[in-house]
Amino acid sequence: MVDMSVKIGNVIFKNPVLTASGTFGYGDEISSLIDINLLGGIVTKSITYNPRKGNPPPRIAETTAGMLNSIGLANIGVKRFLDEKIRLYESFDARVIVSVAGETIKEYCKVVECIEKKDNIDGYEINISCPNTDRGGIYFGIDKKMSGNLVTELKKLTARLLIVKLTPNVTSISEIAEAVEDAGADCVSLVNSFIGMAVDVKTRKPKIKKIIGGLTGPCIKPLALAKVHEVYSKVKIPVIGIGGIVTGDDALEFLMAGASAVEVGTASFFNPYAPIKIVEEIKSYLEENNMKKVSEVVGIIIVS
Amino acid sequence: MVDMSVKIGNVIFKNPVLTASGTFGYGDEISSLIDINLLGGIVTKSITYNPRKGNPPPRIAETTAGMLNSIGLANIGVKRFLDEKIRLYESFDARVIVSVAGETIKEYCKVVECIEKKDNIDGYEINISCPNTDRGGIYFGIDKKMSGNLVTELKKLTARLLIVKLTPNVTSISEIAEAVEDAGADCVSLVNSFIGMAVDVKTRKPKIKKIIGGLTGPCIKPLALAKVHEVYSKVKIPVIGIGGIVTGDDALEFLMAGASAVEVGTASFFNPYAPIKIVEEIKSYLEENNMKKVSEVVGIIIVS
Amino acid sequence: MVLYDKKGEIRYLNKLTDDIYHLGIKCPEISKRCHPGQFVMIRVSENYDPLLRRPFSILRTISEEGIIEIIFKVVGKGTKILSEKRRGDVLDVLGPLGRGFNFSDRSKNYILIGGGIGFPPLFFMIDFLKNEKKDIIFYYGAKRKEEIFFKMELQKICAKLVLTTEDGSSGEKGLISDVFSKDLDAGILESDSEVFSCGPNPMLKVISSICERCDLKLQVSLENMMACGTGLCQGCAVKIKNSKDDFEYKLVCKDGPVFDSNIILWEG
Amino acid sequence: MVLYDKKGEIRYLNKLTDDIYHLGIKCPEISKRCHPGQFVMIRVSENYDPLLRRPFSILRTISEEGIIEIIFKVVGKGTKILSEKRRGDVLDVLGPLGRGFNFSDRSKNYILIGGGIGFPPLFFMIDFLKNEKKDIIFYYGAKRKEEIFFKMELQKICAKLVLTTEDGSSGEKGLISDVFSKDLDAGILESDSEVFSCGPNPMLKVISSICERCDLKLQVSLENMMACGTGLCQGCAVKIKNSKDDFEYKLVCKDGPVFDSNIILWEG
Ligand SMILES: Cc1cc2nc3c(=O)[nH]c(=O)nc-3n(C[C@H](O)[C@H](O)[C@H](O)COP(=O)(O)OP(=O)(O)OC[C@H]3O[C@@H](n4cnc5c(N)ncnc54)[C@H](O)[C@@H]3O)c2cc1C
Ligand SMILES: Cc1cc2nc3c(=O)[nH]c(=O)nc-3n(C[C@H](O)[C@H](O)[C@H](O)COP(=O)(O)OP(=O)(O)OC[C@H]3O[C@@H](n4cnc5c(N)ncnc54)[C@H](O)[C@@H]3O)c2cc1C
Ligand SMILES: Cc1cc2nc3c(=O)[nH]c(=O)nc-3n(C[C@H](O)[C@H](O)[C@H](O)COP(=O)(O)O)c2cc1C
Ligand SMILES: Cc1cc2nc3c(=O)[nH]c(=O)nc-3n(C[C@H](O)[C@H](O)[C@H](O)COP(=O)(O)O)c2cc1C
Ligand code: FES
Ligand code: FES
Repeated sequence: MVDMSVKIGNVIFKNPVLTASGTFGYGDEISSLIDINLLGGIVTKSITYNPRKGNPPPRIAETTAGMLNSIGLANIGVKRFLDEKIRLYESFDARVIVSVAGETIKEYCKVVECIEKKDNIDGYEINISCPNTDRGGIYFGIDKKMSGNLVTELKKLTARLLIVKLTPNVTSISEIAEAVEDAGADCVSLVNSFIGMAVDVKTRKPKIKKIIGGLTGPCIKPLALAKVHEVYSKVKIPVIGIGGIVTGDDALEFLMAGASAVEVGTASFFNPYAPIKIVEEIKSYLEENNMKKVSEVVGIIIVS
Repeated sequence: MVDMSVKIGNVIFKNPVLTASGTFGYGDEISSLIDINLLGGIVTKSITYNPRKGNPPPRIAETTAGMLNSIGLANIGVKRFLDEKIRLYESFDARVIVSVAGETIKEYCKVVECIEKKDNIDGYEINISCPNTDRGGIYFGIDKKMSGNLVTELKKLTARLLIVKLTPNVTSISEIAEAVEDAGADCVSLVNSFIGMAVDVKTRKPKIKKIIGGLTGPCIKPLALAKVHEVYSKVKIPVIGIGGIVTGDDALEFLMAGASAVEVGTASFFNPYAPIKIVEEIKSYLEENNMKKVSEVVGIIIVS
Repeated sequence: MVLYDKKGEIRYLNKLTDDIYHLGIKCPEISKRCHPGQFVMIRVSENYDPLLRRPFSILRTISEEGIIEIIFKVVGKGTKILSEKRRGDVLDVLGPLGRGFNFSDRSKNYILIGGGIGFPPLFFMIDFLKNEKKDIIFYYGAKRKEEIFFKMELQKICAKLVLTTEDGSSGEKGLISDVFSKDLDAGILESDSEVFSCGPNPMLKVISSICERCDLKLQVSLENMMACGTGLCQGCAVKIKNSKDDFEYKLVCKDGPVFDSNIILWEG
Repeated sequence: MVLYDKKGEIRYLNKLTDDIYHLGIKCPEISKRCHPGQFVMIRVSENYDPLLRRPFSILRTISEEGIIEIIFKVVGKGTKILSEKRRGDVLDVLGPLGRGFNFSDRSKNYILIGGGIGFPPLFFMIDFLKNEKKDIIFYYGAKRKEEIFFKMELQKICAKLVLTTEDGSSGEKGLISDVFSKDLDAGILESDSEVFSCGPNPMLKVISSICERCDLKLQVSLENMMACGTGLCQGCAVKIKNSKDDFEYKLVCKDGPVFDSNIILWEG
């Protein structure tokens, strides 16, 4: 039997596969289709203090082997989240990580403070990297000092697992990773979406109402992998790999490049079974290669 | 008749389609297959002062809708370039832009000085953005001061068209664009390749010997387009759009987002006719839309 | 909501015109549970280009044989690939998705207005209601004669079938919305009718303002760009009037694709 | 060098084993101008996944009919897509590419060594030389009996055909390189022979050291990852010994794929 579990901070995930924030709703949308308890965990849609309507449509566009989105952090706000969603998680066997977003340090803190009062939550993923809001998040993610300060403040409020989600739209992602590590983050997850754009040449309009959006899906996998490898070689805390993962082999690439776990995003849109299938495929790989623990593949790429 | 010509700096290109550096050799590789004179111009492989062998194989890997390369600026050096290649260009009707690379300001200057002595060259594209050398190029491209200084020095040596090719692997590409504009660049071209990586899970080796390589091809088009649009809105000099262009519609997206011309790279590998077909397709679009000049589409996206 | 993601085998794929196809897929679980107005998301390729599934309205189900049918038009690369499939090929089919038409107000007369390739959900509706002995008036607009499908079936089931084509090759020449509007003004239509419409969004907007003017209840089926079809991505948002001066976004895939038209904030 | 990028129609696509196919494409321009050892780059999909063309050695040309043939093995997504094509489908074919075998030293005896799916260029070579009355000794190694193709033709043309299979289902059980080495040591082979070999790179490396040991001239056909096949991308570099202690890179697609093995700096 292969031991698929991974420990990140103080949380044990039964396997290294999570769903990525904003791509799996609050966890109840397709529960009739897939058994969430087969996953290591879910990361919720990013929660802000006040509800957010999100951006005007069109919000999404397909691109070659990927898609652009400009959802704009549409969410029900922390109050409704606690009232309506959190009880779902009582019956969950998978770990639940709440993604937290905000425009100011204070807003992030308020969201975390509210959620701290409730059980059934295993940790936070701090989204300092959403490219789709006019203010907020992304500005932390490109500034190492602000990112560090935010983490310092949040650490005062919670003993739960604190993951910081990084943006790839920077010259040096490992600089930001080091800053949040120094400030006490337990883990970094990467990448959030890349800034992209598409134009409909017939109408001459950008395909996304807000002109730019976040690029995700298989097209970004090589970029995400390079960032994960870079960060892995610079920080000591665990890294969660995200970006274009659809198959077990994709996930293994990230694990081999140094990720302790992975999150699956866009793949769930076109293949709802993808996250579960990835768990199975990683397991098969380990079995075929006579490995006992999934942690054995972390960072094992052979460099000569 | 549609006027397809574009003027950039002091050079008139008969149409806005060029081949991208490093993807079309020195212009003689497939001249039996396509008529180069149907193109606006070619940009040569990047030339350094001394010949460079390039990086050890494997140098390329296919990724989803793209490829990684780590050629490492393999080239014959400026001396052999002048001896062996430059006479080819005598018979060219297309414009010839020489891509110049180096590790120090001095090296870039030496290459330009050598080429200045010869005719048949219409301008330079200064490659400050190659991700595949251990030193040099890329370091200019991420530092606005060094990039500016380099351009200042080069401007002293030549009155020919001076294009600066930017890397997308930075937090703010428009900052670098503004710096080289201020230093006297006539034009910026973007993007060079994105840093990426891929792992062969069977062998556990990176698919590229040097671990990371440059990602190009259709997968990067949305990213490149966003960068072009950003730079176009910040600088006054013309912008050349590069990244994932395969069809006339792709090229039109870039023109509409603000590019005055485009360069076609990876597409030539899987479709040698792509650059010529793009010229035809742009022309058809203009005709169908009753436009007289290609410049009419530059920057016309409708933003509401 | 029960949902299935199944491998469905293509049982038939018939070319109806140059670019319109009729597809039958064996999908017993989905076939059994469809309501008119619902749709499926079909993955046309195992590769990642195109990446996303494509949404198609259900035209009809043959539940004894476990088949669902769609009609689709080739407009881009996804539908092109679909049109090149063969009998026996297997497709990933996710469904049934969305909320279909609401027939709870059975006191009303039903007027159906279909434009072009927006016709399938209405056909399903007629098929669904065929044993109800309801008088259905069907307005059917197409580009040309060849793009009017199932005319015989429609004539058999509907109390009245009004056809228009843009080129005048069948029925009246012109737009179906114009004819509908004229008929309303001429008083030919019962005023306690409920209208159901599918077609391109601009047409729906026109129908919507006609119905508003004449105080008719209208349900429309919207077609937005979709990534997931299941509410995961929040990509298919449509602006909906709120109680106050405010608005909110609803999801076409989950809260729709059928909406009461009077709550939609039409744009564009 | 003359080069063509043509739409080639599939004339036949026969399944030889579970995963090996024999493909005939109508490509008159290319068919007329091929030399053994040359290859073509085939685009298997109009979409961008997979993106790049795939290189395949020419098995044979039927120039009267303007056909080129290849044999390919399904190893990944590109070859999978190719295997699902049908008669009448059209493929982009770029060729003829590369430099093939050099037969200028006709004084020598020819020994051909083919491993697995590396066999096509050697078959072309035999076909090409069949009127020359040359005594050719053919060493042919495969996984199993079913993967030995054209045995009858080979027996007819070659002076000697030595077969090995990994599972012993035909010919000797074992690796073809071992048998070749044994035969050399036993002195069965003429010492003024020239050897030509195709197959997986590790096999070529072994053959190379055997030939070096016995002072035999060897030409090998290399298979590197390729993006363009035409010298544009510089991706297919192979390390070549230089006059001095130095080395240089040559391009498999343009300078090869056939090289004199004694100039190659074998690695890995
Ligand atoms: C709920 C719903 C039900 C539908 N039912 C049917 C149906 O029964 N029959 C049918 O033929 N079509 C139907 N459509 C439309 C169908 O999904 C699109 O035509 C298809 O996705 C286009 O895919 P493509 O890859 O061929 O085109 P693409 O290459 O993706 O795009 C080609 C063109 O079509 C436009 N387009 C793409 N997707 C959509 C979309 N979802 N809505 C509107 N325009 C789009 C693009 O903007 C572009 O201009 C439905 C759409 C929705 C949302
Ligand atoms: C000059 C030349 C001639 C060739 N002739 C033939 C031939 O006659 N018949 C035949 O069946 N094959 C031939 N090949 C190999 C063939 O090109 C590859 O098998 C094919 O490109 C794989 O494509 P794919 O998409 O199916 O595999 P992918 O999905 O791209 O890869 C699957 C696996 O195959 C490996 N692979 C991919 N490309 C190559 C390559 N170029 N060389 C070696 N391994 C590769 C990958 O590393 C991976 O492990 C030749 C290759 C070259 C360079
Ligand atoms: C529609 C959509 C919505 C997203 N919303 C969020 C979000 O609210 N918070 C967040 O941290 N990331 C969000 N993301 C980013 C994903 O979590 C993930 O980082 C990204 O999609 C890359 O992974 P992928 O390529 O597997 O999709 C969103 C992505 C998509 C496609
Ligand atoms: C194999 C390869 C080699 C390249 N070599 C160079 C180079 O020498 N100099 C340079 O400025 N850009 C080089 N590039 C980058 C291209 O010029 C271009 O910027 C990039 O490929 C993006 O365009 P594309 O997506 O159309 O390929 C190279 C790209 C590839 C794929
Ligand atoms: S399509 Fe994803 S939420 Fe509607
Ligand atoms: S494959 Fe491009 S140079 Fe050889």
